[in-house]
Amino acid sequence: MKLAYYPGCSLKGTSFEYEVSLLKILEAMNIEIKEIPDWNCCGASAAHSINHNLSVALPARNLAIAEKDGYESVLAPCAACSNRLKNAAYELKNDDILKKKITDSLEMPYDSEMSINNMLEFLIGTVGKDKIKSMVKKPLSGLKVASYYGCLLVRPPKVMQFDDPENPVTMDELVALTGAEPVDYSFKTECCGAINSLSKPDVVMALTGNVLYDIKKHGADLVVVACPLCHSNLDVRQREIERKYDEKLGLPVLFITELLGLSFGIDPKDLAIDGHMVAADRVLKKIEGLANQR
Amino acid sequence: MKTVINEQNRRNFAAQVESMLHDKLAKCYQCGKCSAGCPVNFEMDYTPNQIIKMTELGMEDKVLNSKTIWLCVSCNTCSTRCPKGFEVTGIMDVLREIAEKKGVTSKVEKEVQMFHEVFLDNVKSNGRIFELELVGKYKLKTRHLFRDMFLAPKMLEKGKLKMHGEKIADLNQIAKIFKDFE
Amino acid sequence: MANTKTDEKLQKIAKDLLESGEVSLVIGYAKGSNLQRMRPVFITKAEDAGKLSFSPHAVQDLAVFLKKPEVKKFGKIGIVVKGCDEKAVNALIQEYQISRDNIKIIGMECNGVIRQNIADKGETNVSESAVYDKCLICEEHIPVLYDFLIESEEPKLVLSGNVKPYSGIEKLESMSAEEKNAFWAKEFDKCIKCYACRQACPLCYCSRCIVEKNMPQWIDTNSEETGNAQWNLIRAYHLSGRCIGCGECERACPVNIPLMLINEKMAKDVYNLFGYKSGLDINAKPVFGVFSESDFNDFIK
Amino acid sequence: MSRIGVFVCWCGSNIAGTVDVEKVREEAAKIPGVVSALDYKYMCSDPGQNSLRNIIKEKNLTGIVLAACSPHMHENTFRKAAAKEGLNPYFVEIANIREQVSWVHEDKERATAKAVDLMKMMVEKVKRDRPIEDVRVPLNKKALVIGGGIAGIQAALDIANGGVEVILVEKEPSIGGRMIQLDETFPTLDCSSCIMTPKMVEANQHPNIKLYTYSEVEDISGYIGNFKVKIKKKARSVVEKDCTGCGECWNACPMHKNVKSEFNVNLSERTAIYVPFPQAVPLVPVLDRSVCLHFKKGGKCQKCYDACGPKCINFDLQDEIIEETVGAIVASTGYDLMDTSMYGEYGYGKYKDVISGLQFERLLSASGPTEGVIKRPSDGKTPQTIVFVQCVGSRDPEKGVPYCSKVCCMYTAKHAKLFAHKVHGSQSYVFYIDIRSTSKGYEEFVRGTMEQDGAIYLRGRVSKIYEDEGKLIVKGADTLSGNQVEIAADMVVLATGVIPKKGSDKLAQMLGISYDKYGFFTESHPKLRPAESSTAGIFLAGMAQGPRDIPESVVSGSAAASKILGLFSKNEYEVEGTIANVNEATCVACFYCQRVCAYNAISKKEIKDRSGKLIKVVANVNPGLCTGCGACVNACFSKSIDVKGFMDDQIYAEIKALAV
Amino acid sequence: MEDKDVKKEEHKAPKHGGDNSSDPRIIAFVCNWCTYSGADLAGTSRMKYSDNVRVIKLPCTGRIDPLFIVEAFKKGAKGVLVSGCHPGDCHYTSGNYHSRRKYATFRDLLGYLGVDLDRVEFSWVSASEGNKWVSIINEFTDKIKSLPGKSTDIFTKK
Repeated sequence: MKLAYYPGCSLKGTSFEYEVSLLKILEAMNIEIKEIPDWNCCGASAAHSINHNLSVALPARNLAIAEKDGYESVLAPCAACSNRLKNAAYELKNDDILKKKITDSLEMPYDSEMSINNMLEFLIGTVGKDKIKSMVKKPLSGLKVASYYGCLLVRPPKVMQFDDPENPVTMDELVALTGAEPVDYSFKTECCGAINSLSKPDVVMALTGNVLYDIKKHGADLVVVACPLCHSNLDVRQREIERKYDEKLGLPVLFITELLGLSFGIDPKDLAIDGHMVAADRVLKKIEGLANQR
Repeated sequence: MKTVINEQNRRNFAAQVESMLHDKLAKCYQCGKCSAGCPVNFEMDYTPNQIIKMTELGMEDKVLNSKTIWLCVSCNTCSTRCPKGFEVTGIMDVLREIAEKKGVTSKVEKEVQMFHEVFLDNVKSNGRIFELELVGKYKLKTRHLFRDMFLAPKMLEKGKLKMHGEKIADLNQIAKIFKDFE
Repeated sequence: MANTKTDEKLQKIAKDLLESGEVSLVIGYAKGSNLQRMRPVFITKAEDAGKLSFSPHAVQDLAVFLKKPEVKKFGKIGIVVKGCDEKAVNALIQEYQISRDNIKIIGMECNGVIRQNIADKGETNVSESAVYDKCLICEEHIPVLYDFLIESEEPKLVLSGNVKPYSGIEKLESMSAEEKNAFWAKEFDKCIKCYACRQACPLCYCSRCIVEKNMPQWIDTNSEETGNAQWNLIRAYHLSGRCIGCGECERACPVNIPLMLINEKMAKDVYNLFGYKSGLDINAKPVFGVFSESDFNDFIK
Repeated sequence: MSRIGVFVCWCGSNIAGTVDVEKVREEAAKIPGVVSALDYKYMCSDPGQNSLRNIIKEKNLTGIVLAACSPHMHENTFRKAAAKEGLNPYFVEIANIREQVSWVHEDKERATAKAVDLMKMMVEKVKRDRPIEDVRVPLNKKALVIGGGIAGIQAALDIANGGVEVILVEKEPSIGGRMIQLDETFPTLDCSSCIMTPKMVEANQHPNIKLYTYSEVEDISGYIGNFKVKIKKKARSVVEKDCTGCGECWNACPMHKNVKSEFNVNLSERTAIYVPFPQAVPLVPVLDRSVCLHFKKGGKCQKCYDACGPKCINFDLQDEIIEETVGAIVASTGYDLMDTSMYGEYGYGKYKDVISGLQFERLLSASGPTEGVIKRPSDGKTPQTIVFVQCVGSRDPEKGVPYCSKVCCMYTAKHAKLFAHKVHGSQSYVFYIDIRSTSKGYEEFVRGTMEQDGAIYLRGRVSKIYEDEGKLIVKGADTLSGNQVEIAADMVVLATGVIPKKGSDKLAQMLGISYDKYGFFTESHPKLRPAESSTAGIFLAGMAQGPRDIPESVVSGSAAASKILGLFSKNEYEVEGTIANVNEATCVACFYCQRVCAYNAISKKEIKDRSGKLIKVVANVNPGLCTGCGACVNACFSKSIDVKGFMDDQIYAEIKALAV
Repeated sequence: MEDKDVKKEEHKAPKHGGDNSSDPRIIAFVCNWCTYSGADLAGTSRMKYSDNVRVIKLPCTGRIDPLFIVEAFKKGAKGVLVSGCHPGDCHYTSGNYHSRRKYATFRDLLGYLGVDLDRVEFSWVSASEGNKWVSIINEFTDKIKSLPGKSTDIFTKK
């Protein structure tokens, strides 16, 4: 199967750890993906916020290129990108007038039934549980892990068509595969406020704080995410939140790919775990400790 | 302040919103579940259900100048849970877009609006986002020069801030898309 | 002192009523054995109308006779009433004991009647200290209902406020249960169960009083503590909301039990609870024949 | 001398576990008059009942006390068992030593002592029981229905179809009530007259229904099974049997202006001789003497008489009193709309285009004054924007009534819908406080009015309506968005609240049924006896009971009918014998008993001697109406009235049994 | 010695309802439809309450004559409770309303004549208020127990 890879801007910038770890585990599993040539930004929330047509047209270019190159499915690890790509595909399928305008503008056809996958769909669906399980060399048993999904993976459900929007479990299943214990908590899909991360930092800190403190209350050692925007808020702003609410969190935030990599026995350095703002040292030590016990 | 409902203006505005939204305002029965679940309700001047009602009543000025439409984080919680399947998140997009097109500058939440504008400019000129440039331009525009600056050194240290942005090859096509759809 | 003008008017009215056959009996007052006493008189012939008289010594409530079978058989009756007594007539009409059509009310404007014991000492003028307590609180110097009204030629009663009518009520109310009990135990201890209070009351008209019922025995008939208390309680209860305050029971009591302290207390409480005063309106429904959904409920858990 | 049997039930361990039943039995045996005392595991079982019956026979018992479970459980069981042995069933008393002793107390000694007390009380009570016979009242199997709206018609038809004769009395010249005034009905949009007219015709032609229109009930006396009814048939001035309904008379009437049509709620005029509407049943005109020139101008005008072919107009007809005897009555007098002119802020009566919901109904109706074209009363123009205001008078304790009128939400939604259907491009605004649309299909109907028909609903009351440049300016609020709004309307329709029909309180007094402070008839029990009035034999239906819609009115009419058919299925009406009883010798006729009786069961009885001379008047209890509540007993000063089964001496004996 | 005690015990009235304040006799006049059913419900729910109370059942509070209260005191009751349907719930429409007027007045009269009103209680207990019945009885019993053992009123034989 020909798998297209749409990294999106974040994975080339602030969330480079995500791409590094992703490529690392794919390499370990011997799975090949190809970056869509000359891909462009999906427009993210800015486009849909103030220009609906643009929010369809920008992702459409990427989809059309992928289709032209004969890919059957696209992996967009960034939850925002997968959300926008899926949304564009949905609009193109349901709004013939808009589709005509866009294909005319792009001077490319687009009729694809190509599947668009977020990171979790890719791991569970394309890679498969068996494959992942077989890769686990260093089970993380004893580690309590909270999976944070946020909004973009699950909502709107009619477009995302992914898991239960109110109680998703896919990431928890992946966590379980690593041998770690998934932690259940109340705010799995509450919004962290990513869209206004830069423009309304106070609001964002309140929302992200709610999520982090709930996770903390339920006794997790760390948080895994599959979205660079979530990661930015939970990781980069964590220190600030601790200061604002005057309560320590100390929750390392890992990408799901990093957690899988750790269980595969890959060196944390190779997974760029040291690229996070909240140091994961304690957790890494705990993992080592657990491994030594066995 | 009282609102005099002008039937023609009301119809025009409601019709414009409905056609962009592909949904009917009358569907909303004002149960308030959207407002109940909205994570940013606490900062809003009008609750989401009020925005819907006011749109139906043609209160264009109030709606387009509201904080609410810019504070909405598009998390889709409202639409997902709406018992009537109404596009609550969608109406926020539509109202922002109308505000943008009509040149209504949000007096209270201009940072959000500016961020979106700067973001799209960045896409327009690079095809992709160059984060450092985006942040810099945004800060210049909003004059919030020092906000979040304390994050920068550590982010640089961690390698999160790239000093050079990527540009795509076919920038012409991007320019065309913007020309066709802006 | 009887006023000749008033008496003449009164006699004329009675004479006319009897002559025309509008009534066959006039119940009124006549001069008594001495100047300070008046007695009831029953006039059946027009020529006897001259016996009728009225004065501040007309203390009796003649309405009491309306319940007597001997009187009832006359059919149409004329009656001379003071404002207080007239309320008894109204209450009797409300309770279907007499029909308005069968009674001619000769209402006397009254400025108060002089206490018997003071009158006996020779007092003939109404004054704050000479009249009964009921006169001091009287709001019906002119009867509320009458067919004929005879205005008073006497000087009006002047109230300084120095004499407090029924002051015993407030005193009792402020006592503890034990003190109240002691007070009434002493009073009721005097009771000889002569039932004069009942006989004197215009509204105690039952042909068989509850005290005479023995299946069950509602009241211990022997005159001892509990039976006395029971009798006095039931008498007061049966007159609550009905008593019009003429005071005849107390006047009739041979052992001077202050019955008006009970009657007036109950009248006050009924008015406070239900806004009802007895005998003011023949068309009103008696207070214990009706209810309101919003009646006082605070004492009920 | 009493021969009492005491039976102490163990109820397994339910009683015996906490109460020393043997001790109770022993104590019972000591009481004078108790000739048999027994304890048994389960008195309610067949063997238990059999032993009870055997002992009644053996010992020739005159009374029974069961120390057992609550009388609410098995009193009837034991009464029946006693009756089988020829003992008067009311000679059975229950001491409740389970629910009120063994199940609520733990100390066995003290519980036993209490059980003994309760047993003793009942022994003393049963000693004083007198035989009680249940009361049987003969039934005249004919029914009277007052009010010929949909509820009354339904009741009449159901009773008549059950084979019982019905007299249907209607005040107006035609039956049909309010429903025939309506255009289409929610939520199905059936045409009201299409579904109503056949019922009216059926009622008119039914062999078991005697119809009196333009008639009123003048007087009612008697009680269940035997009501004497006087009906005043008002002078119609037209001989019904001869009239063909041809219409020549009203066409000839010169009085065709200035008399407002009641049926069209003042939106059109009628003549002095008229039928209220074309489908009237019976189709016989009425001559309104208060406006007829013949009566006002000394008999000169007789144009109608001249025009009449069969010469059935008779100016000399007089009111007629008809007397009937019926066994049961349905009161279904319906409703009026509130007078909303007290809302000065809405200008009803001041502005011609501020109209009531019923008026809008007539504007919608094809048989209405505008033949179904919506036109403004002021200038006949078709309005483009209509503002509907809900809860006008309803839910307004200050100016109106505190209750909800129930039908307004739905009829307003219907009005807005029909307006949208009839006037394309029009717009309606509805001000509401809550939408109450709880029946089948109602919510969907209201949503449809909003979503398909574009009516805009604003949550809030209207504060003021005033005229400005030919428009009605409606000042209201939308509380959901928190905005004060102003709408310029062409017409305003007030969803006026409903109140009981004028005079229904008078009728209730005549019938001796209770009514609430608004005048709605009160049910005997709001939940369990909703079709019955407080007086036996009188049933309720329709809006006279309170706000309700058409299907509910039909249901209530049928319910009243089925109650009557059930009642009439027997030849006699049976009442428990535990009723009040007057001691005529000591009664002094103060009639406090009558004042406190909730059932109108007490009347005045004249006692005469042989020569017919009145000796005295006393209170008399109507056994068909008395329920044995005992309020009269408390009201009686001379203790001349008592309730069988709960006599004063029995209560005293119970108290005495507890003496310490 | 022992025998004597036993015999004495037999002759004594059952050990309850005596004249002392620790075990007072309480008589409750209740209506058949609401309060009696409420008391039954307390039983079927196996709630526990003070056993000092003796219930006398009447059809309706409309039938509960205030004079019964006095008779109960005369016969040694230390407390009297009158209970029926809540206003508006009367099985006979208005019996409780009529009686409420009388009770209010009669209660005033009793108090005025020196009866300690703590000994007279009125309540509305519906058929569904088993728990209310229990708390009314328990609280009333406790209250009576806290009063002086000898009631001082003039209706009780000394």
